[in-house]
Amino acid sequence: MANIMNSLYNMRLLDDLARQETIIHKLHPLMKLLTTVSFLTVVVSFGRYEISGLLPLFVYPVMVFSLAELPLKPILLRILLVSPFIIGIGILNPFFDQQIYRLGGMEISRGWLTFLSILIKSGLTVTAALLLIASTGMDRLAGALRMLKIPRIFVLQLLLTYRYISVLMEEVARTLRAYSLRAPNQKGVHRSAWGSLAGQLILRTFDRAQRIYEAMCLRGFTGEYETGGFKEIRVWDIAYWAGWMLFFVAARLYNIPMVIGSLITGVIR
Amino acid sequence: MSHHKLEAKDLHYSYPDDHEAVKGMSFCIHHGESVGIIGANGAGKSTLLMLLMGVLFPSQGEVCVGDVHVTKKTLPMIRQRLGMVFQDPDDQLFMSTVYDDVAFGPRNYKLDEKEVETRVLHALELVGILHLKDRAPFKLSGGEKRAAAIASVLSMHPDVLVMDEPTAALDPKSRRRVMKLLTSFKHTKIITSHDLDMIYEMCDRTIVIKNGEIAADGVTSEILVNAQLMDECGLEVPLAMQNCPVCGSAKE
Amino acid sequence: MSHHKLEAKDLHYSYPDDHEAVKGMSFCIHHGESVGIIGANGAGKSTLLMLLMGVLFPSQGEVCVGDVHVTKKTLPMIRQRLGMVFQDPDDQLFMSTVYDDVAFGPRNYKLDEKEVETRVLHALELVGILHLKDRAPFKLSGGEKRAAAIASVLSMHPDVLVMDEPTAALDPKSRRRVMKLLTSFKHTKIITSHDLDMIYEMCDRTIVIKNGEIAADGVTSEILVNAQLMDECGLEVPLAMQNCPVCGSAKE
Amino acid sequence: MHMADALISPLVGGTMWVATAGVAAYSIKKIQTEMDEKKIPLMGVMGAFIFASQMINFTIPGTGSSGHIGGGLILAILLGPYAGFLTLASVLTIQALFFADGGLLALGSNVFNMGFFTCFVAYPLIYKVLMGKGYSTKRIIVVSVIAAIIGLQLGAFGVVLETLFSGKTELPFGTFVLLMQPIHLAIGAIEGLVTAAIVTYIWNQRPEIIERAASGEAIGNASIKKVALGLISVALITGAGLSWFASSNPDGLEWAISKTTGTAELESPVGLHQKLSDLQSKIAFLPDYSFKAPESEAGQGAGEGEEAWPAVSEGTSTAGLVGGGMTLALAALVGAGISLLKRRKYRANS
Ligand SMILES: Nc1ncnc2c1ncn2[C@@H]1O[C@H](COP(=O)(O)OP(=O)(O)OP(=O)(O)O)[C@@H](O)[C@H]1O
Ligand SMILES: Nc1ncnc2c1ncn2[C@@H]1O[C@H](COP(=O)(O)OP(=O)(O)OP(=O)(O)O)[C@@H](O)[C@H]1O
Ligand SMILES: [Mg+2]
Ligand SMILES: [Mg+2]
Repeated sequence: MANIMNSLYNMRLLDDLARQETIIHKLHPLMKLLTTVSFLTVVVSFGRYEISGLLPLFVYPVMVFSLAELPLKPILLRILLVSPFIIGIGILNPFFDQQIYRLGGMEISRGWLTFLSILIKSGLTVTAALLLIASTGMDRLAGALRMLKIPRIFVLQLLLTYRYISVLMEEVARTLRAYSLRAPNQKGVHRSAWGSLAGQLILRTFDRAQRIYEAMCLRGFTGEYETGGFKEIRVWDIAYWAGWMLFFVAARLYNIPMVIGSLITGVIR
Repeated sequence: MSHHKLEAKDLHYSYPDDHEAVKGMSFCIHHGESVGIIGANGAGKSTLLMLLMGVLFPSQGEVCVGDVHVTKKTLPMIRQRLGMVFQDPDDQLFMSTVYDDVAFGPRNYKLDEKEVETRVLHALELVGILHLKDRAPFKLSGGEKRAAAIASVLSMHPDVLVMDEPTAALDPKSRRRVMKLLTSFKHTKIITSHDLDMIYEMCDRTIVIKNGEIAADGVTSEILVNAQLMDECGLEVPLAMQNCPVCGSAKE
Repeated sequence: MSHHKLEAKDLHYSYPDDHEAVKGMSFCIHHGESVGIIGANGAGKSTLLMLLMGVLFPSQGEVCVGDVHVTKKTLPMIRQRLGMVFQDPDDQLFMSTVYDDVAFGPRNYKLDEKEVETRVLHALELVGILHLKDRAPFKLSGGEKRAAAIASVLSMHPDVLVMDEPTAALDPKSRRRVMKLLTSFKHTKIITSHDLDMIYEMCDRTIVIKNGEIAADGVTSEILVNAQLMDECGLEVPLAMQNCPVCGSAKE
Repeated sequence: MHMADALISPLVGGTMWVATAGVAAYSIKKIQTEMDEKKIPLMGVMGAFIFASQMINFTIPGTGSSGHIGGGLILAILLGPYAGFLTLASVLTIQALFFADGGLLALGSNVFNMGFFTCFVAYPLIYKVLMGKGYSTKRIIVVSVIAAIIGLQLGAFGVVLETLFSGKTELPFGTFVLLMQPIHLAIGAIEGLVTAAIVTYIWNQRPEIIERAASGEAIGNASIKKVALGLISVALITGAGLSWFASSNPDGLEWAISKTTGTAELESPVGLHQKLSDLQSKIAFLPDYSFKAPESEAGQGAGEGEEAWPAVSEGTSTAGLVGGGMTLALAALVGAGISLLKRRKYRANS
């Protein structure tokens, strides 16, 4: 129950953040989408032992965070809650690869390094996705998808799903609340009530879908989802994307921390 | 303006499970009338509204708007003239912001974006929620949601406004606001409600429905005080007329 | 029977998005009282009920039932004593037949099936829907659904009955039936509603809430006629007391 | 069983994106020709339902734990496979965006694992075939459980293959399979039971819903079967071949992958470093810095397909540590600087 309401707050929070008007928010959604995808691709293209090469990429989320004036805490919390799957899989690495590697005087097994590498990558990729939605919002993102020629049916359906998640989650929360009030000692839903509980929810959902469709038709819906036209792509939008592309490629090609590090250690010597 | 006339001729409707919800209703509503439709739970009010709107098609009889029969073919044209507010605003608000929701109708009629904006802002102002235009509909309170649902219909400039229980779940002040708003709407209004006091104040004419049939159709001030009729149809004389604490006129 | 006392001590509650919905409410409800909780949309009524039921936990202050604090630990015991009927009966009925739904609570307390049956039949009889016991809840009409929801709570033999807008969307007759049913319930009742006429008839005591704070708490017949207080809180004097159409006594 | 971006390589992610996009495009075409617009809000609202109902934790009989429905199978049963697949795709998209469940690059894999196998394999080939003789409570339970288990097993196997092909973990193929499949056997059984409970309820209350969905895609049935059968046999053959390979030659899987896909060139920094050091010596930027270091010390057992060590010597590793720290500090500084400037601007404005 708490789980549902928390998920709902998280969605609403990202939704609220997307309504701000900063430099990042005003960028064309398509370019932001492209930048994000490029970033993700570069991050995951690093090999599994790579750590230092990944570090410069932190500049991207940090810049977007501060330029878009997004709050750190709620988004970082999300990242910490990162899918247990990653940790579950990654944590096994130290057991399977115990070769020793010496790092600045310390000895670490390579498994830990790969685990660390996975963690950094997951931090970067998760942040990038959250930043995209928190600075763009679902509607504008859907507009970008339409520009990419994603079929209308899919986009329309995506938007409706998104919108009705809030409504249905609240309904589910209320039903579970009623359930727990009459079954105070249970943790989940007992199997004798599985079918009827979920089944009634579905049937109500079906009827609701019908009414929504009717409401749409009553307001002249003929299958084309009008969102009031797309924004033009400005030179600045392209420059934003191109700039980051340059940086990502550079970070991929050169191990920047190594360059800086040997510069410094070299100077000291 | 006879083309705004709305006529039901011997309507019948059965749901797919053979439940006959509407059993032969006939009436004619002229332009500018405000008509209240009342009846017990399950009497067939919502079903009737859906037949009028062409959401459902009658199994017998027909609905005419002006001189046009409502059929699948004439539907798009007719719907531009009729606006319907559903009982549950959650069924009606499906865009991410109130603005987009209110703009949905006008945009579907391919108006240019300038005209859309004018209409949207005007409609929002009418219902007094201009300040909510960038909010997400699902975060609004019940009353605000209903106001938004009404605005989304007003922005289409309908000739006929059809509303299913517009004041349910509103607090008394918001109820008054909606009533004022409806009074200021000068075209035809068709309103169903269990709030008989509202019907009494707002509608000149009332149609009483009982088990899918019309039990009475006439001047509101005569019908709603007819205690026997009300009782037979699962209703009551409006609260404002019961048991006055000042003059102590007897209940019923 | 002091153990049926329900006490709220300086309750505060903020939703996770930092919206403070309840700001320091204190009151004590004794056994057998019937209390109406009224206020504008968004005043914090439903939030307060949820705090009382232990669905939410206050960020400051505490709720005591009898002499027991409501905490996660004492919750199962306390919930056996409190019964809550939700605003939307759809949210409350989740079994395949009305009988199973009403039996759900007692069965969870591991009563033997004989005792369960006695309780269920009695509860159904109380609300007058014994004949519906084998129907599927989702096929009932709105009023029948609400009656079933009330029966599902009555069968748990609560000492305190908490109801969120029990009469919304009911037709006038069904509303009367629910009111009669509630009047016959002799234990503590806590009812929120926008139907001030019902509160006026059913509750001896009324708590008025405004923006998360208690604006007034006292005898119903004094509070509800206080036109200025009602107006300040987004409410109105009950309809039955406004502007009598028979004697024409002036409004307010 | 959401795949995460961090565990996937661009090549695997991209391939799965293409596969998913293909299936989606096919489904959209089917929907457009076969059904009315009325299904769009139904799909949207059902997607929302699946999303919301995943918050309902069902207690698992006999254990203290709980699980929730995955949704692919139930969507296929209620909406038909095409609409079901698209609906699940949008649910997963929203989860990826708002909850970082899975990720954008892994989205293709996730939709494929959870949607394709349930909607286009388990539903038409198992559920519909076994259900052919008509519905009864018992049959619904048995068939749903079988279909859910098979759908989930295939999906889990997909996860295993995609993860291994991506080469981000050290898990040997056999261990991974042993880890994933049995867990998903249990999860599949639960999903099947919950699905059965829901379908039975709907079948009793509103049989026309299920009939409508089932009759809706009768036309496309034969072609789905062919496509799905083809895909399954290809998957099985590759799977069998690869697992044989894996058991006979532990390092061979990676070798096989890099061989077949040519990722070695792309993935391995060796080639890159080579080119870079050439480039670097040309522009004489930091001549002291040795990109070649790894190669000379790569003798520590770094085999054919494995990536070489970017920094192994004491000197370079120290440089890496220092440089890494510096980079992070720099990034933080940039962020703090921008925030500071912004705040000052606000103060100036107000
Ligand atoms: N989808 C449906 N399938 C079968 N029967 C239905 C359906 N919808 C409504 N009915 C039945 O048709 C009758 C009329 O329903 P309708 O919704 O028109 O009532 P109403 O007058 O609007 O009631 P309320 O005041 O509760 O809104 C009822 O008996 C109801 O049970
Ligand atoms: N889940 C929530 N998250 C954030 N704020 C909420 C939530 N639920 C309610 N609120 C806010 O808390 C306040 C009190 O809400 P509550 O539901 O208690 O009002 P109410 O008095 O029951 O109103 P109504 O008469 O409309 O039922 C409102 O301002 C509302 O916007
Ligand atoms: Mg109705
Ligand atoms: Mg409330």
